[in-house]
Amino acid sequence: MIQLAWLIPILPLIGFLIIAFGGKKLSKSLVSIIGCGSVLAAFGLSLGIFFQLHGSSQTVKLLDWFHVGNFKIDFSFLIDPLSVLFMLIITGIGFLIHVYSTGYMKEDEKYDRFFAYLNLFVFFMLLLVMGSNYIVMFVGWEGVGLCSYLLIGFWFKNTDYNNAAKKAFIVNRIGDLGFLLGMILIYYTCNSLNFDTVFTDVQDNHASNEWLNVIGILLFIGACGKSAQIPLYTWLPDAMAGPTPVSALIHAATMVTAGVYMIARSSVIFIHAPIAMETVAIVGLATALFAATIGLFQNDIKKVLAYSTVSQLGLMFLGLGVGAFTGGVFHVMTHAFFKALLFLCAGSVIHAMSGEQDIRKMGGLKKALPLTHLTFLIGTIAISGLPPFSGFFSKDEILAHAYHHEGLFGAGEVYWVFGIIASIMTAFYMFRLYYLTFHGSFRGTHDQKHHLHESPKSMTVPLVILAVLAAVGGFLGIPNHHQHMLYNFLEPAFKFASYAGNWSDKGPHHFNMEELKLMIIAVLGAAAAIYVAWYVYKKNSMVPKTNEADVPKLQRVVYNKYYIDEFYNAVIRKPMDWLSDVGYKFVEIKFIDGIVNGMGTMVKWSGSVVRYAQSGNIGFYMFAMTLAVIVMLLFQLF
Amino acid sequence: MEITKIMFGVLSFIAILSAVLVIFSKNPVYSVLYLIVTFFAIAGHYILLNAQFLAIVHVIVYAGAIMVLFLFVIMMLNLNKETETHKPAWVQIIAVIAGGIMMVTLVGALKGADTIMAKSHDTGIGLVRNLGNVLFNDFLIPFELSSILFLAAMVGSVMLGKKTIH
Amino acid sequence: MSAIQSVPLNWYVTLCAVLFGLGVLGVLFRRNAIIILMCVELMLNAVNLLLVAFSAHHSDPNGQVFVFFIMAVAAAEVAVGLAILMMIYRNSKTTDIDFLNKLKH
Amino acid sequence: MITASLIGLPLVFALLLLFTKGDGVKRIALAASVIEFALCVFAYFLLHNSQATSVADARLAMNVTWINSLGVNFNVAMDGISMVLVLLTCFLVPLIILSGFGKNHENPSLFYALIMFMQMALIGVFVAQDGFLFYVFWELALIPIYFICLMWGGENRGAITFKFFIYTLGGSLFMLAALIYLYLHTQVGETNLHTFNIQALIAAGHKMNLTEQSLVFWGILIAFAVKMPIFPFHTWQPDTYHTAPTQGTMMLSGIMLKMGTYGLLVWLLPMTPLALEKWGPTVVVLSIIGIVYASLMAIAQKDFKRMIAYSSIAHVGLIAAGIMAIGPHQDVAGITGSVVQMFSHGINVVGLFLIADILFSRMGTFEMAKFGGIRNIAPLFTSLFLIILMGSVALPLTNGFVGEFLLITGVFDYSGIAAAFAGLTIILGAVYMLRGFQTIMLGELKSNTSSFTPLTSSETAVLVIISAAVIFFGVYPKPILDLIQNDVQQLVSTLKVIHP
Amino acid sequence: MKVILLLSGLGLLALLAELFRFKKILFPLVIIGLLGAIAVAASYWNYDDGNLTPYFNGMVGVIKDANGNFVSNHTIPNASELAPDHFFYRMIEFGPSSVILSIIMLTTTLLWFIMAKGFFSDSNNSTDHYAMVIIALVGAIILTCYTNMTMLFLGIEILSIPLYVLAGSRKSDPASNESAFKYFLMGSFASGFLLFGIALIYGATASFDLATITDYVNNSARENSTFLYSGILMMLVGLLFKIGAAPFHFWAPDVYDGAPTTVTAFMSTVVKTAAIVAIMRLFLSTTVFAGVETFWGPVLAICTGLTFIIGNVTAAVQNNVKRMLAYSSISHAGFLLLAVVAFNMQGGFTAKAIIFYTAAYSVASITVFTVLLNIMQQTGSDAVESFNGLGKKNPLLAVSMTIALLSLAGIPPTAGFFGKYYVFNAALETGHYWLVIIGILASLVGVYYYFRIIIAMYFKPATNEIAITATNSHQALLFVTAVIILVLGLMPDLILEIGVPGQLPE
Repeated sequence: MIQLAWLIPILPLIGFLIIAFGGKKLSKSLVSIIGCGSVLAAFGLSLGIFFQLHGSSQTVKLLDWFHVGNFKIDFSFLIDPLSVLFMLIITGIGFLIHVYSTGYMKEDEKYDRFFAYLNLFVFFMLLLVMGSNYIVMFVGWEGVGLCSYLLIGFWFKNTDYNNAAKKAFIVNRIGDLGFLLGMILIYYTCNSLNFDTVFTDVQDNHASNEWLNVIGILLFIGACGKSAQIPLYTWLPDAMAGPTPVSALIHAATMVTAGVYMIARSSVIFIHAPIAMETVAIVGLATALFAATIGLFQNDIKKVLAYSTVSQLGLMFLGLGVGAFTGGVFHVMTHAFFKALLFLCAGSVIHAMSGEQDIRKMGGLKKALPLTHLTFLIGTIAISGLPPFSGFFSKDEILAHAYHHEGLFGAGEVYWVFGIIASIMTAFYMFRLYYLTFHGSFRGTHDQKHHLHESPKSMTVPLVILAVLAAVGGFLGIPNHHQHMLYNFLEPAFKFASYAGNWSDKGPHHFNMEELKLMIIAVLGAAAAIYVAWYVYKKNSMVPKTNEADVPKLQRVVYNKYYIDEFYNAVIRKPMDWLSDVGYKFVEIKFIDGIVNGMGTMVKWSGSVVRYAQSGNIGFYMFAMTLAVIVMLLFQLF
Repeated sequence: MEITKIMFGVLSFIAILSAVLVIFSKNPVYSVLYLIVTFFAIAGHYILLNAQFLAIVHVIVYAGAIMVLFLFVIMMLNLNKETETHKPAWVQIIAVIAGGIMMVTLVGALKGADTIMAKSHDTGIGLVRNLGNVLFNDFLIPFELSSILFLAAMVGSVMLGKKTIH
Repeated sequence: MSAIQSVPLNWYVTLCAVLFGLGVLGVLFRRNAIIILMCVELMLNAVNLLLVAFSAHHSDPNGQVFVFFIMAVAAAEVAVGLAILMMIYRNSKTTDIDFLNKLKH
Repeated sequence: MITASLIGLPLVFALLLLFTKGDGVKRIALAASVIEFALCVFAYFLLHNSQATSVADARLAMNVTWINSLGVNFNVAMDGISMVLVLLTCFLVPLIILSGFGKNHENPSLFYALIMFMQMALIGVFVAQDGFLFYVFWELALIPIYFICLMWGGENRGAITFKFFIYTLGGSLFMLAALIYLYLHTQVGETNLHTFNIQALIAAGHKMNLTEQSLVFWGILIAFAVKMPIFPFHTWQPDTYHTAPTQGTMMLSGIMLKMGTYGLLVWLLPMTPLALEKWGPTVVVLSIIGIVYASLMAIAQKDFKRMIAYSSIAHVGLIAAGIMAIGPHQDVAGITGSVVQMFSHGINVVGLFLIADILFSRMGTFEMAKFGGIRNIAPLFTSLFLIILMGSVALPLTNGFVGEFLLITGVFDYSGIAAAFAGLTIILGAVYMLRGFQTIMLGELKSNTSSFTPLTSSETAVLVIISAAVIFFGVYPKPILDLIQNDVQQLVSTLKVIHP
Repeated sequence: MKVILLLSGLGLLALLAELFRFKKILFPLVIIGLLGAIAVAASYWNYDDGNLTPYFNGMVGVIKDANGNFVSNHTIPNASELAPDHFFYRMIEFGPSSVILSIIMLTTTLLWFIMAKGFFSDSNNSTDHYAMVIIALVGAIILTCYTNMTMLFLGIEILSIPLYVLAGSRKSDPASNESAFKYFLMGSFASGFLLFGIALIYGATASFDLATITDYVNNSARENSTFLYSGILMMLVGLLFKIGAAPFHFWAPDVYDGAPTTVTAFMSTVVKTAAIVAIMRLFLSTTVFAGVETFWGPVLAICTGLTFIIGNVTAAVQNNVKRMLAYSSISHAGFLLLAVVAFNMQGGFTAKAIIFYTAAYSVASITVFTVLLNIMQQTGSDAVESFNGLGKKNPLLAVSMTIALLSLAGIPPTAGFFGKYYVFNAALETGHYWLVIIGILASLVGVYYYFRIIIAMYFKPATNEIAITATNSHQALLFVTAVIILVLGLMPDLILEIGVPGQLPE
């Protein structure tokens, strides 16, 4: 079974090829069957492998790719617990979202395209997590970027969407460059890019190599791009331009967690790179806080979710940065459940609202969309970190480790405090979203009200499944050695990382009174936040103002995302455009080309001067000859 | 002071003076005449140098033929003092300066030869017999070829000189 | 008794250089093509004298023979030159070199 | 023998075409180039076998005296590196000819004869083992393209092609001087005679002192630098690419540019070790400045064809940097990457220029702002465009990735900072390419684009073949890598490390 | 000598044609005569061991001895030892370079006659013109083989005097008059310098014989260097004038411009070749003044550089093709001089360079002038614009013109490329890097103005409706010259291997 692992990415690829080449000739139902079927088959295979794996780690080779010097890069797959976990998430949630899409995209004329892209995405995402070397990982890494580009700009007639797509691709590329350089540095350090070789080599020979920090930071730059961390996070909120299933699959559940996967995969390198680790933690924490504050005042249902995604991703990186690799991965999983769920619910809402995304125009949808409401509520609770829903467990694990963290600055408690603040804010804005959307009175137009309807089965069934997962998924990681199934499962993948000092993988934290206190504080905080949200938005039925001028100044700043986009525009994009424009007009045309043309002009100019010596006067000619003779004679004299 | 040196001095003085007058005479006819004087002075030098035959040929060819030709053309074109144009003064000054420098540099360049004196001298080389011997033996080919030159010059001047009949 | 044994060669060389220089000066100084031509003849005569002086100095008849050739060529040149002048005079009624400047630049 | 006939065949065809009249010219030209390609593939397999068995195949080499008095031989042979470029040439020429099927050139027999003639010269450059022969082919390649640009080019072609001609000729004259200089330092046995054989030239170069080597180095470099072009010798290029007829531009950018990179690799790199050590860093720096600079220039362009031209400068800058930057590991990555990228860039850039041509033939302009929304009516075109574009921005699984990755790896070995700047190409490349793609293809259909006629079958065929090649060599670059492996290894082992 | 006699006879024959009224068949007679002269010149070659070797070995040879000093390997033969027919009292010697260069000049003249057929038939002095050209050719041949200053002087004058006449042969045309006059006046002025130089050298060496002078230069030049050095400089002035090198080039553009186009063609081919040969026999490699190269080398180098710059830079701004060609001929003189400057004791490339360059340049010039002649006759203008659209009007003319211009510009695979190649080769061999760089830049400028015509022919639309036609003989001529250019460009050994065995010409 494991030897068939190569089929897992190939299946969606085949699905993609069939749909892409079949194009319009295939009927929508056939497209759905192929699209969903190939992913389902992949999920089935992954599941089969999951049961056969028993903690082992195997490499499956598909084909030789390139061998150059010390590079021995094959298309081969590393099947170990970590990759299998991600494969399950990708194919599982991927399948659900495919199914959901059959309903959501039903009316779209480019239905086939959509499924082709989705399948292609699944293929690349699987490559990313299955690759047995950095290059294959990078292939997937860039490939998902491409799919993200295609899907964000799926409705290509809209220029804003296209801009968002382009921005996503380019910002990702910035990160990719970091990743690429990191990879190359790994190559020159270890003479290989195969995970096995690299990790063994790092463990055995480079444990105290300073360069590992550089590698770590470069890789993390890559992760920042893909996983939307400060300073490269700005693309993710814009990416919500894509169809909602895309947001759910790519920009919540899978692609954006690739950075987490990459760092978890490279845990061996990171545990020997304290500076890199600390950077990861700090950046993660900062992102978590920062994005959470922005989320507080957003009015677009998808934007709120997007910022919450950024914030949750930050939390994951905090976990990784303090050595809680399992915790980070755990949160990836639970986050995949509840965030996919939330997005799909949002999609259902938008669907019902005929495309409306502004929560100020919603309200009271509880009645019209009961199932959606229920599942959304589950997801909201899960993300807010209330026990026993899944988010609580994973978040708790991360925060607990952060609390105990003894980093370069020895300030684990501070991390914890900020982490708690972030999750409290999360709870607040999620419930704000919930109340504004589903409670109160309907604020939309008549037409919208008339059309309000619960989504079809193809959309609600995935919601229910995800809701169940979001509710119970946390029990995989009950904080105790023996019950922490996830830890036990993943342990082989982090085995190198477990043996090395301060920065090693922390495993599950032990459940004791101190931890309990922390938990209680967290839960209480979340509950308080929820209460405030209830009080403001449910009890007082407050609705955010539509007129921006009425909003307090500070809030306006936050609402406008601290003007970071504008800041980037002013600091990077505008200067770059200016530079290229001025460079073209002045340096290129005037200066460089000017010199080149100037040479020609100079020749002509001197020609037009010299030709006047040819005066036509024979007396002058002979005079010139005489002068020349004189000069020659003088030359002889001296 | 030996007589030859005095002769040399006198002849040189005449040659140079008349050469200067050739240049600075306003009337072309005078120039021709002064040039003839120069030629005679040079012929005197030839005699001093024991090149008697050459001196005679020189007088015949230059004074007798070439200068007559010049004179003939000047007369025919009726060139005289009135028709003669002159360069602007500044050009003339520059010409004098350039010519002067030319002269000075030439003299300067050649002054290194003063220590050389003839070791022995064969006074007979300038005799017709000797010259004829050399001319018709060693220089036979150039001699013959100069006929081609003359032919060309002749044909050429006739061709250019005659009026075109339309 | 020849002058070459009492007069230093250098004197002759200097004399010839002066004459040659005067010829050049004349060429530069005058506008009348005929006079210029005459000055060229002056230059050639300076050369002739130099050759004869060297010939005497070296006791070598070749130099004198060479003078014959120079004379021959000079005569031929003058003939052609005067023919050209006549032709020009016929067309433009001038022997002034400063008017012959239509071909330039 | 085979190599010589690879050179001779296009010449024969060119003459044949010259005397052909009528509409069949295109077809004959296509058939001819396909025959040439078949021969080339045959040669490829011969070389493959000989590499596998390590027995040199005599059929691939030919060495006869040409100019005895100068020690010039008609010495041609193929190793892996030249095979790659010959393959590229023979692969692209049929496509270039096919891409012009929709067009009616004035005097087509001359046009295609010149293309075939140019192919002859280009192959000659890639297989010459004799310095003089190399130079002659080098110049020969210039003449047909000059006339192609002059006679079939766009506006202001007189002045622009002229500048191109003078500029490149100027560069190559310096190369000639340098080659002669090397030649004069060669020795045949114990005699006074000299030879232009490449090995002898290399040996002569190694014997020189630093000053002499520097002279030779710069002399040769300037020719290549202009041809490629390397910053700041590039200003002829955008204009020329822009004004040349698109098939000419394809020849220029797809193949002719590779003359420079090939020369840099095979002729300059091993020639002057001391000078390389001293001046190599300068060249690397120039190349890298060129990458960033040209990318910025590309961003500033409003004109699609000009934008591609600048992008080409950027890509070539990376190739040049990869060739020159021999880092402490003496890794083969950089040089392997350069060869792969020469191949890939050739394919991609031809595709891009064809796209530009397709756009121009429909709309009569290259200005991007005039387009928009073409994806609405030409989905296939869009997909093919996107694939080629992705190849150009070096997305993994396209041919561009393998080359650029290896190149950046190579440069990294030399200097991490340099690699970081070189790597900016993948970001900036995405910026201008996506910008262009979006402006032209995406958005709402405009009134003037609504009449965009679908691709003709020949255009589709070329684009599909190019797209297929883009993906094939991205997924499976092994044929090329295997081909050059030994040669690159051998080349690198003779080189000295340079330090920034 | 036989060649000279034959040509002299031919010249006389031409003059007699007027008297005996066989003008009609004069053209074929002249052609036959030239072919005969070529055959006679070629007969001076002797087969030896299957290789062509010269009938005479090198006239004077100078080699470097072990200490690097120049020594003569030549013992002056007694007059009695020499068959008079061979050395002609040591006045001329028909050595290998003489043979090859006279063949080049004879062939060029042959081609020129075909080109200039119309020039003769238009004129009522046609026999005179024939005679003048042939006599000038006699002078040129003399310059290839002189071994005595007398012959040099006579050769130059025999070459020049008919040319003065020919330049003025369009008697009623003021431009032609002016051209003849300028040429004549400056020519005789320059002759004065040349003669002064010869006299000074005679003063130093007591001889006009080149072998003796060589001996003196190599063995006792230090004793009385003043006369020698001044003499060399003065001779250089006279010779540089003849070849049209800066700063003695002023006559060239005006004379070339004013003279009838056919005469210009003759001047820029045969006369230029003759002038460089004259220089070469004195200054090149192992000949007369080689021993004091350190003295005149820099002077000549500076003149060469100036020639490059002035010739090209001025040519670049000309709009009249004829005048442009005049300036370009100055620049070609620069290349020829560069070969002389790149003087080399091993004799490697210099002579080869000059021989090949002159051949290539002559053939290309004939082509260019033929086309120009047709254009001028039919459009009445020699402006670059009158070439507009020639590519469409008359492809044969355009193509052969293009090939010739490419050759003049020195682009492979044309003969001109090899010419330049050899020159650069020679110059680099002796380390004249700066001159090479100037030469390269000069070639680039050269490309600029040559390509202006190409651009005009192919790119510019025709400005007038005048159809350009060419006679059959011109078409044949153009075809032949184009083929020669290409063949020499592909197989330069045709001249270099077969023509000149071993080391040249020494």
